[in-house]
Amino acid sequence: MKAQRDVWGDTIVDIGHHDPTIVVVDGDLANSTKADKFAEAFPDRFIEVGIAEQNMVGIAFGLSTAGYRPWLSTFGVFMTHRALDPIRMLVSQTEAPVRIAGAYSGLLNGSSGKTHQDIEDLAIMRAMPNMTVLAPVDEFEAEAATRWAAEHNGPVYMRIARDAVRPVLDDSYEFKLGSVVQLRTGGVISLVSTGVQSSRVLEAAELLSQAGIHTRVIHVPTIKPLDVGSLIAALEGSRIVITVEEHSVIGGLGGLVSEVLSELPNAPRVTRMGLADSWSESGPNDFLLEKYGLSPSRVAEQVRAWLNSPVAGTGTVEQVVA
Amino acid sequence: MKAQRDVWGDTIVDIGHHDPTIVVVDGDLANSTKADKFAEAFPDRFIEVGIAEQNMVGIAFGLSTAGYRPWLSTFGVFMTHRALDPIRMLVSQTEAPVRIAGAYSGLLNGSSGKTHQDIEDLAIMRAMPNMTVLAPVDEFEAEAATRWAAEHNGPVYMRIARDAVRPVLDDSYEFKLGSVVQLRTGGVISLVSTGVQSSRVLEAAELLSQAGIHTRVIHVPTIKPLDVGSLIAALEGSRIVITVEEHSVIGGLGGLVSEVLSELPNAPRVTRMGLADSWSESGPNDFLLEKYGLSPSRVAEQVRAWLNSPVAGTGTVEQVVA
Amino acid sequence: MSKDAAADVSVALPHSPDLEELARLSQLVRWHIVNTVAQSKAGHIGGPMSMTDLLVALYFAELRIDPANPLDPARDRFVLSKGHSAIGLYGVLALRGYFPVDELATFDRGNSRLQGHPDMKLTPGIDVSTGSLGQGLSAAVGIALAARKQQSDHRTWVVLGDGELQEGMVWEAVNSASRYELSNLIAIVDLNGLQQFGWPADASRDRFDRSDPWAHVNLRGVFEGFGWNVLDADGHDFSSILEAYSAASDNVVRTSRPTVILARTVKGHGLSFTQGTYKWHNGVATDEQLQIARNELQIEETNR
Amino acid sequence: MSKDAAADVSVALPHSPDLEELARLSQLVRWHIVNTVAQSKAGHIGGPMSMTDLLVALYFAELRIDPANPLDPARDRFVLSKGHSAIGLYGVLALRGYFPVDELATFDRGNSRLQGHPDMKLTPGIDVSTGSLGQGLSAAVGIALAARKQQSDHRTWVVLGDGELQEGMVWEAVNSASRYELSNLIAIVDLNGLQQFGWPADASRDRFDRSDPWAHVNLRGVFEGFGWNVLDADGHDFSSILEAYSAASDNVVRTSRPTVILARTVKGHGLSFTQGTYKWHNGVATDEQLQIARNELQIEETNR
Ligand SMILES: Cc1ncc(C[n+]2csc(CCOP(=O)(O)OP(=O)(O)O)c2C)c(N)n1
Ligand SMILES: Cc1ncc(C[n+]2csc(CCOP(=O)(O)OP(=O)(O)O)c2C)c(N)n1
Ligand SMILES: [Mg+2]
Ligand SMILES: [Mg+2]
Repeated sequence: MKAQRDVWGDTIVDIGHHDPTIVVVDGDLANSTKADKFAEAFPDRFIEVGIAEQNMVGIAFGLSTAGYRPWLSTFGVFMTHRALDPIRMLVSQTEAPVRIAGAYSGLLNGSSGKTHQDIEDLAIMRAMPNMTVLAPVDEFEAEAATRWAAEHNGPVYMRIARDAVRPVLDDSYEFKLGSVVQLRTGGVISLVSTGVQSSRVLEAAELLSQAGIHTRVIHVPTIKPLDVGSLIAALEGSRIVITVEEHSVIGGLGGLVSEVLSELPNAPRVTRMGLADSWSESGPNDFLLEKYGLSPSRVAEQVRAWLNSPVAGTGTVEQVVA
Repeated sequence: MKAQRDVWGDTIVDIGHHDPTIVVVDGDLANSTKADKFAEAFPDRFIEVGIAEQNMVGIAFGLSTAGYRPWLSTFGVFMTHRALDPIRMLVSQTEAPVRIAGAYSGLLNGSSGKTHQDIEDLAIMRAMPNMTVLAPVDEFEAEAATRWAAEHNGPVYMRIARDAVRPVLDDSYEFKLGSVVQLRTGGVISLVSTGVQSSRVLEAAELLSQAGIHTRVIHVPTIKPLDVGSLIAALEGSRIVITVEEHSVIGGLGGLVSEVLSELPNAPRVTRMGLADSWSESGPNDFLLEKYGLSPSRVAEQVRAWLNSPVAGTGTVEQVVA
Repeated sequence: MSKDAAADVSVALPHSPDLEELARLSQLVRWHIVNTVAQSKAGHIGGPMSMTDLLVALYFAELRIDPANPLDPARDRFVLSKGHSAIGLYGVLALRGYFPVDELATFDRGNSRLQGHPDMKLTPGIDVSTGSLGQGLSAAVGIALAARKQQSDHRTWVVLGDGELQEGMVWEAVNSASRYELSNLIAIVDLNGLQQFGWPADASRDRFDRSDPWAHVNLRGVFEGFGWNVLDADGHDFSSILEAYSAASDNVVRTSRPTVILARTVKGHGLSFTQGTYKWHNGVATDEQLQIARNELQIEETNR
Repeated sequence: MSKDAAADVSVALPHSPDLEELARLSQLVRWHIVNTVAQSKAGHIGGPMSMTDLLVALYFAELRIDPANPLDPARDRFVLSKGHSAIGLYGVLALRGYFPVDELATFDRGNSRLQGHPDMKLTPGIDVSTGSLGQGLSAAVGIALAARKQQSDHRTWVVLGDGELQEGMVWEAVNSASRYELSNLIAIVDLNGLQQFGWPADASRDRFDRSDPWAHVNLRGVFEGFGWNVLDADGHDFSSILEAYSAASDNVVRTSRPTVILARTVKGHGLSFTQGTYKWHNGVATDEQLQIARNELQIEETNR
């Protein structure tokens, strides 16, 4: 198991050997984001801006006008919030090839707590025109997505998790922009997830399966632009769609899936799981995943609770999906 | 017809006479936002911060810790983007009673163009925990919502349009947080809108009605916290829901309605109209409303086109709603 | 000045500063500003007019550019960080030959290449999109840094507003320019002493009809503290401006620090009814005012 | 020092500066920093330790506060703008009596009042939530402005990191404090010469094992340029610190400018293995290192 940030750090170094346009613009966090690997390998293409996220974006944009294709390295939350206005005007509006590595995405940031948790990035970044928004599931996809982004000639925001998760793909995986990845086949209930949470959701599905509830698991690595057809195809025959994300239940993956499905005739019902609309706290990863309902067992538990709830309309799983 | 910004300016002056806790923190735009009325009436409670939106939020927060309940005055886009990180940490996370007057909301900003258009504010602000997000339709609701916000003891973001629209309410209107307002009854097709666009949508419904298509018009002044029951009740019996907003079709009102309805069994289908996922341009209001599909006639036209499209499933209005 | 005369002007060569010619160009630019905004019924006046002389001097006597090849990698770059003053830049670009002077009439009209704020994707000659204040210097730092890395000796010039300097992002960039020893970066501050609203006049601190935004501050000291070369100029005196430009150009090779020119200007300079008042930050001139403008700027009736 | 001794300390009164007592308190705080982080297995070390002496002097000899009444409207306010150094502040608050010293063990553990970054909604004694760098001074400007409006004579003290000064929002606030003549605002910069990663060491510009973040800059000149009173202090010499605090307090009534104290410090100060290296910005001490810490800080075994 390898953490996505390490994968990202190693991959940009590897790309750096043959692509002279790659530069890294850091916000004084290279030893956390693992951009320090690039700094070591290519000191002349590593630009330390210090603690000034807006300026990071401005400088990256400026470099991009001269043929460079920069990666921004800092905690994602300080890009998606502190630097949002420069991202809007200098990157999204100009379509500059600036790549934002949103490190320490989601809830798990090494106990830093709510000031550092980025639980709204997907809602914010997918509202930006021209922005490609990626959330890879594991080390293999993190590498593939990094390589894809390195070639892409427009703005990219990519979630990069701090800590490793159980891999669900392998090194034969090919990243295809927009396409969803079916991690598990199953019955009429589909669990749809994104980012590293998809790995935990796959575990949740295994737990559910042991309890006789067979769910599909669909991973959405491209929040934008989503290949809607690919999602719909993967959901073919589903009656219940449960989105699960390490993100607020507002506006992120759940919002995206709701937008897509609510347009269709006879669409399956959608329920959104993730972080309730409130702030979280400091604590170890396991504690946070348990308390905030994102661990495999807690996901499984909530799925079962929902299926058995009156909200679901009936009271038993069988009836809900009937 | 009175523009919302004038209403806001006059109302905070009126409130200022009896509420000593109200202060205004300006970002060098008081003569655009109409905070200059307050500056004139209460120079000691008007704080000019200059062109420094992050600092505006910090200062407003600081004032709030001493019992003041500040309004922030600047173009909304510079709050929701430039100042998003301080809004997150100092306002949303602390629940400080800081009120953000998002002036020049949406597309119509006096020809300033895309750098000043705030077409993602609803997506962004509704993802913020603890944030109340309001988008009044006309002068009457703007006043009522301002008065409501002035009493509220937590963070508020409120859209305020630059230019007047045809009023749809009157001075007997009472703002009720969360509730939707049914502006027009009709058949199985519901047009759902927010902010000043609701006024244009009501006109669109009148045009449609002349063409024999009878639609309800439901105005959503509270994007957050939405009283879901009130929306569902207003939609009772609807088969087709078309959201129309002066905002990106991603993540805003359309996203909210999709999230709510996709959870329900036998929900009506939802189609989202608004600004396509791209940036706009400078131009007079009429030009922009026409070109970007938000004028009454263009809304009516798009609704008809959609109803008659194969996407809608059938080809004729009668079949779609059958 | 006839329309043909204006056309001639557009091919005037740089590096041949003739002070009278520059003054004549500035009058024409100011006319285009006030007239275009009046016709479009929307736009800024005061800021474009305070920087007019600075831009005319830059584009007609200093910048190493070729309007026929606006993307030449070796060109000097220019960033109008105070993007709301776009119409002033458009006037200069048109006269310099980047696009037809007639195109100014499309400003702010819809479907135009001339947006309310400069758009690098649409307008020939615009190197950086701006409009949200405080971002241009940062972009320029990136451009200047790239020039260093690519061993290109073009310079990067930036014009900032004095109100704009209140944006923290400006100071982030000021610090970076200094750390990376970007002597190829030259910032010009349009110190017109007014912004859009600002602070009420208050005796000792006034400039014109409002309090000077930087009344309490020693801007020279601040920039010097950050490690910049600081030059002063009278922003409405072409010899003073050109002297500052030439000193700044020397600094590019002579020093390892970025240079800022603090250019003292008058907001709305050049027209009796617009100058020295914050109220003409933006505004639409009446027909009567346009007539006054014609007279004061010596624009002949034949000119649009 | 026994557990009881630590308890006694928590009721030590302010305004009775005894330099040896302060030094002893600092040792205890440093122990709590390194030990708590080691137990929680997450947290910052270098920044908390460089500011320890500054905070101990402030809380035990300068601030007008009453731990029994943490919301007293007349209290001095304190803002830890460099919120990542929370554990240092928690140590001081605990010893000063805001909450039990034992509660430090809950730091970063989940369901705790002691978050990774200070949370005003949870922790007694915390006036402003921080964690995203660069925001605290702005909040303090609002607090100091409110004090002026309400004719309250409390002071507002803020501690900033030197890396943090790179955030533009800090300079926005610096400018506002000056314009509004907030002499009741006192900023202390923890000039430890290191940040989290920063720039590689580079001979003439080093401080410790990296390049000084402000190597090219005259920070005194910058603050003076912005209209502030500037004081210097040795951030690890209590008489120097107290002298600066007293001069700053005088400035509150004697001048109409805010005051900044540029406090020269050493990152990780107080422990041989943490001081002077960016690598201990954060870190978890081994058992062996904890033993060294005990010895160097003269902490008895009976102390947790
Ligand atoms: C980030 C941001 N905040 C606010 C504005 C609105 N605005 C446009 S111009 C202006 C005043 C600018 O003053 P200054 O920089 O002094 O320019 P000048 O006097 O040259 O017009 C303001 C507040 C903006 N464009 N961008
Ligand atoms: C806006 C923001 N950007 C980045 C960070 C991550 N971060 C935490 S501490 C730190 C370094 C701080 O350096 P400095 O201010 O010098 O503090 P000290 O040396 O006292 O620890 C960084 C980059 C943050 N907390 N906030
Ligand atoms: Mg100005
Ligand atoms: Mg430091």
